[in-house]
Amino acid sequence: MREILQITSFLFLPLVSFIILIFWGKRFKSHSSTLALGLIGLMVLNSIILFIHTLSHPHHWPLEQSFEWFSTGNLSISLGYYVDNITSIMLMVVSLIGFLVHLYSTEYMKGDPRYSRYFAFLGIFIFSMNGILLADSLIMMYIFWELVGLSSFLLIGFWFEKDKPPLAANKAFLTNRVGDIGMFIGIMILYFNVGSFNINGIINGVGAMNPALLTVAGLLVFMGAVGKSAQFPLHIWLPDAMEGPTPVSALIHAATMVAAGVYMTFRIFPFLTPEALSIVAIVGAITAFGAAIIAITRNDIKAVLAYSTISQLGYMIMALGVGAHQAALFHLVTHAMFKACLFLCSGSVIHAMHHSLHDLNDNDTDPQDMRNMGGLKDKMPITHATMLVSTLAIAGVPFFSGFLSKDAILAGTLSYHHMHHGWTILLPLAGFGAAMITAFYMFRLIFKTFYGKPNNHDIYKHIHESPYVMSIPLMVLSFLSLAFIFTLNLNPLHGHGWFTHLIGHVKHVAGLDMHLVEDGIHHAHNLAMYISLLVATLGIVISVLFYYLKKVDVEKVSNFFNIVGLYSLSKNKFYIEKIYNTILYKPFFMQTKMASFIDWNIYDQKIVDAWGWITLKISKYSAISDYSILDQKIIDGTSHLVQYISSKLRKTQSGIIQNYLLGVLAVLVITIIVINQI
Amino acid sequence: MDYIQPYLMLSSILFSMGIYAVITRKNAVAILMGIELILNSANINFIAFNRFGNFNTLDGHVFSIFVIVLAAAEAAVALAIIINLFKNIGTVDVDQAREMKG
Amino acid sequence: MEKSILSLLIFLPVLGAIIMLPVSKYIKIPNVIKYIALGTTGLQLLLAGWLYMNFDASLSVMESPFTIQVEWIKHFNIEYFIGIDGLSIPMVLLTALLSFVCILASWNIDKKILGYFSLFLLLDAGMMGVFLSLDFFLFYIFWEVMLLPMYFLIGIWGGPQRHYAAIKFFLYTLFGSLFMLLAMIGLYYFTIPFNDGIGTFNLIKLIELAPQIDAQLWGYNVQWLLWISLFIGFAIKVPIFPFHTWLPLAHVEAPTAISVILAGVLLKMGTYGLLRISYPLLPGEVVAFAYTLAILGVINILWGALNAIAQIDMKKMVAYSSVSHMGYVLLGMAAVVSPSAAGAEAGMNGAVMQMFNHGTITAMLFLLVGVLYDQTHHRWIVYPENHDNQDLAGKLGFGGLASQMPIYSACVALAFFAGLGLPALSGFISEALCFIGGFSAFKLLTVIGTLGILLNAIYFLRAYQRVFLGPLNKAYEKLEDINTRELATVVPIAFLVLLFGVYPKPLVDMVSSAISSLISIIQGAI
Amino acid sequence: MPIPDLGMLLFLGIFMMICASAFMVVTSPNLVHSAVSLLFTLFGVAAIYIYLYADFIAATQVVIYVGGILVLIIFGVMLTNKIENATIDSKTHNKIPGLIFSLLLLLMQFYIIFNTKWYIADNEVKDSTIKEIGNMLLTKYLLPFEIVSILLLAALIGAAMLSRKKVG
Repeated sequence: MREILQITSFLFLPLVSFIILIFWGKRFKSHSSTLALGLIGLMVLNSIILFIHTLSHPHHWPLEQSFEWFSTGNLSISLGYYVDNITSIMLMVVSLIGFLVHLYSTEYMKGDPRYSRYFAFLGIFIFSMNGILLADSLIMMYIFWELVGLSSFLLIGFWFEKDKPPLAANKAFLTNRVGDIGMFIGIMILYFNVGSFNINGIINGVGAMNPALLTVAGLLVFMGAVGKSAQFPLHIWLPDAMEGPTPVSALIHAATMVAAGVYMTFRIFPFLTPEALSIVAIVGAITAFGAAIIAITRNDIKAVLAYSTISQLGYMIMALGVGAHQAALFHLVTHAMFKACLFLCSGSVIHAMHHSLHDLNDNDTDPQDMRNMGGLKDKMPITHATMLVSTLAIAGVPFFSGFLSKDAILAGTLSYHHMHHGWTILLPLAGFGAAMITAFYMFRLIFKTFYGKPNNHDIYKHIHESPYVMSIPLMVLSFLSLAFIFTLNLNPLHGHGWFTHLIGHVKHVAGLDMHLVEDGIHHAHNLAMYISLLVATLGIVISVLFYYLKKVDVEKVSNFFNIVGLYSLSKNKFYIEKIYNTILYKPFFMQTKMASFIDWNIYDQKIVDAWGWITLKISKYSAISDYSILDQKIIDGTSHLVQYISSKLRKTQSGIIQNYLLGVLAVLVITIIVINQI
Repeated sequence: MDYIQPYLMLSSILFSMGIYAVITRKNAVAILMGIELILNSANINFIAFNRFGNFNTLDGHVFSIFVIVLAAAEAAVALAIIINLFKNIGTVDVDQAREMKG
Repeated sequence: MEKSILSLLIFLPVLGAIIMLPVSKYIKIPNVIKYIALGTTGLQLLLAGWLYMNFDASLSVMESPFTIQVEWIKHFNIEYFIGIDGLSIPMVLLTALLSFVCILASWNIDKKILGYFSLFLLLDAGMMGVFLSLDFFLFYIFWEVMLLPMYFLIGIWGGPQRHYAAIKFFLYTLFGSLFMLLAMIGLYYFTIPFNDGIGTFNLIKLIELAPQIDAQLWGYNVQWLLWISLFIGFAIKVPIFPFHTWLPLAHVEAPTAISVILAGVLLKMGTYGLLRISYPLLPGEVVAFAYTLAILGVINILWGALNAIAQIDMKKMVAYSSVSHMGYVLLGMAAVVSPSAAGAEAGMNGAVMQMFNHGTITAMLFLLVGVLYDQTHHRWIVYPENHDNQDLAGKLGFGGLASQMPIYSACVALAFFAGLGLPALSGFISEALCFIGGFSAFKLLTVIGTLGILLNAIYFLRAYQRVFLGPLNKAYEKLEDINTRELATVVPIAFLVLLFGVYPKPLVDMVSSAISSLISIIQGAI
Repeated sequence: MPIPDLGMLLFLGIFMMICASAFMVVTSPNLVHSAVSLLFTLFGVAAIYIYLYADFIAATQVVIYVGGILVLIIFGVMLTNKIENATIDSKTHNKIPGLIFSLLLLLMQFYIIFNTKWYIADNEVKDSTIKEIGNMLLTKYLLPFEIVSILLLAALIGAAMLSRKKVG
């Protein structure tokens, strides 16, 4: 019971926060953040207790409990939790980042008219995110999956008075739904072949399943992750999602929600067949590399981070695809820390810019555009320092967390190539290429924002460092981006830190030999490390040359690349949105208009009403024939005839008895003649 | 004359003429004459059938007498009516006596 | 009390309507008619609640203490036979609830009040009767009884095209009734040989008799003819594509409360009829027809949704969403032939639950659209190109209302998200169950049908974004937020939507045993 | 057809006379001519009675018809026509249909007469019928006889009543 309470409190605490704030938030006013902070703080404590419990009682795991939600007899749907080491870690990460973002937001969102509602939405987000983490069945995961989509919708569209956020929110929700459909179909296929929604039940039961069908089912469930983790081709929503408040971007669209896809793929990893995994790897590779290229040419500070997030998520997915599931989860956690940090830092910068612009009464300048920044490092030392740390982490510099996890992923891709040869060379190539580009564009961001001369002196004058409420989360997160947090042995050659140890081994049930994969990864480790060091250095050096020392003219280089069309491809995000717009959205909406036209103007008005029209015509003619012919001619005709005859007959009633007599005679004669047939 | 047909022929001719008179004549007295003809034709039949029918009695003769008496009575009353009619409407033309006209 | 409660449920509104007539003449209290109507429906709701409390889902109709079976027209063996089981109780509760809510929602009717409320109560009685009748003849009578008030309610109190809409609704439905009448008479005559030479309309008895029919008519199997003609009769009411076009028009033109009743209760009568009559009586035909039914269901889902996306009138959009949502019911119902027991149960339970849940959700949607319409007198999401005022043509009808009417917008958001099947709101579970059931029987079709999940989200979210989000349209700065009365109409429904979304067990328990026996009838015919 | 003897020739003569005079009765526009023709007809019929061995009837025919009824009719003609009218004529109508139907009637009767096999009894010829008629009138037909007598009386009184001048 204590255990159930402890686990479910991960759901109830944020839910209580949501309910109280959504209904009575107005009364709390600025204290609503205090309430939310308190509840989330409790949750952080709870997660730490759970984590310590994990470390100290390794034999109690996993904690499992299932409750029947409803049952129709043969079909029973249960909700329950499944908590193992990984859940425990993820809970801690979500709670911690959630708490820090709450803290950060108290300052960042100060003065917003819907201050309490913001925290309410954060509450429901954390509630649903924890739901995904705790879910023991795919159906429960799907439920919270959708709820996460809802909270994402609410938070992206938080500033709904503006034009763009509502559109971005819709885009996010709908793009996610595309993936969700696949996930739902996948769940149904699994249920009817295995007979269970429970993830462990499925893992134990898929052995008997047709491998081809299992591949399809796995990929369909993975579609959910493609949507949620913004993988190609459903990545388009994430950059737009940056319209939401920056802390939200940090929490949802960098650290946690988008990682849910990775987490889910990790959960279903045991029953993804090798064929499915290869497709997963390809999707990840395309996303990682493509998004990195797009990130190069962004000028909006958050857009750079958004594409960087997509790219890093691609890494994680690729890692799962090549079988390096530990690396994937490891990167998920490290990425959550440093990317949250990066976003919060960018938020800090934007916040400062915003205030500065506010002081200047300037409403036109974009506070997020890096071209308006520059040289901020002196004005904002804490932000600068923390951002530098996390940038080093994402760039894969030794002694920072990113180095460890990225290295593991790259080793995975190398080993995958070793095992499969052929086209799979593209995976490590994409991985290392993306690593280099990441190092390059992240330092470009740092240099453009914090170094060099201020591009706009008016703004620069009004820039101030953010208050401590905002900078403390930055410091905490950048601290957590250091490598020794994850492994005390700073030699990356011995990659097994406590974290990897905790994740442990996964028993794969769909045909992948995990021992082989892990051995391969272990062997590829050294090579991967050297190459990644090389590419990271290369990327940083190029960046330094371009943006810090300014030895190379950026214009010339971009023109050079444009000869082969590369620059404009990057600038225009590979034209993906334009393509979607031309081949999907426009035809689709045209089609709906067509459908409506056909349904109403043609089908209903012409065909259905034609029955009415025909009936009217028929009835018109029948009315005509009825009145003019039947009534006037036949019915009235009879009476006219009778009248005519009687008018003639009347004359026989002359009163002259002799006429009557004549009649009598005539009748008599005729009768006799007729009777006797004379 | 031991055949019945000539008598019957005569009777039918008289009857038809009487009918013709009754139908066509306008004058009430002429109509009365037609009726007399009809009655006579009937009488001829009575007598003829009594003569040639299988009778040993003279019932037909007796009936003839009754008919003749009735004819007399009828003629008396009819003429009285005709005269009364003449007094009332100034004519015996039966066309003028059309109070029954519809 | 137990014996009379069902009759009370049916005839209480009639009583209310009768009382109204003298009262309106002699008692001069303002709104007295409305209070009588409210009291009547309120009492009805209480009775329905009491019924629910005392309802035992494990008992069949014949065992239930509420069932009444009295001889009515002896010569044709017609009975006054009413009863309640798991199939009808959700519909009865829904009817009682929506009637009450709709009286509240009709509070600002000011044209011919007496007529409106008395007709409304008659309609209420008709609906209750349909859901409680177990005699086909009685069923048919109530079915028709409900038609006429509806015709007047649309035709007198409706929008600008009300006459056209009312006539269309009436003729279309009457056309369907005709087929139902044929089937009813057919059932009566063709079962005579199996019932000791006596015809019967008793639906419970017919469950045993009807499958024995083995006659031919014009070269067709009689059972098949009966099924088709019943199907057409009910399909028009559902409405199943291609009989759906009366629906958008009637919904748009009807006054708010009537739209609520139309979408919330009347559409369910079609599927209820299928489940109550066609399914148990003609199980063999159900098996043969299931695939077609599933195809029609998927067409309904997709076609309704595609049309809804294109709509620029909010009410029309909601109307088409009803077409789409009823498609889920059909898909779930078709799943009864599923080879998997769990699949069949999922489908059928999903269908019945979707009937209830769609009733509540769509009622909420129409009520909320009505609230906005009351204030602004238009419902355009985007003004049409041929709008009277050419300055407005093609522009957004509203925009940014969320900042002006926060509570209202939140209610609409709840309704919209319930409509698009968000988990934790009731629509999700029933839709998911329908799909799960459908998938167990018709794989490819259901996969196509799941596109509906996306399409439904598209139109609801697009509409929400266009109407409520974005910068506030200056023309609507004076709008007032939803008032207490309007809120009182929405909140109970919202509560149910949320309750059954989070905790669907009461609803499932209520219906599942009746569904199980129905499934076993159909499965027996495979 | 037997060889015509004298009686037969006479019969034919009477037959022709009756037909001709009767034709005059029904067609003559002058009422007086009609009345006179009627006289010949009635006489002819009386002669026919003789042929049928009905002496008493023949006598009665002459007495009552010729003596009584015909005189009455001539009185009627005289009384109902203004003396100053030069011609006492009688108009006719329905001449053609009357003629057609009368002829049809005649033909029909002839048809019946010639298509019927008549039974001819060989009755004994009585010397005088008067005695027997008298017996029958006062025995077998006593009641009809009395009724006819009363009828005749009533007719006489009625005729007198009708034709008298109205008082007041």
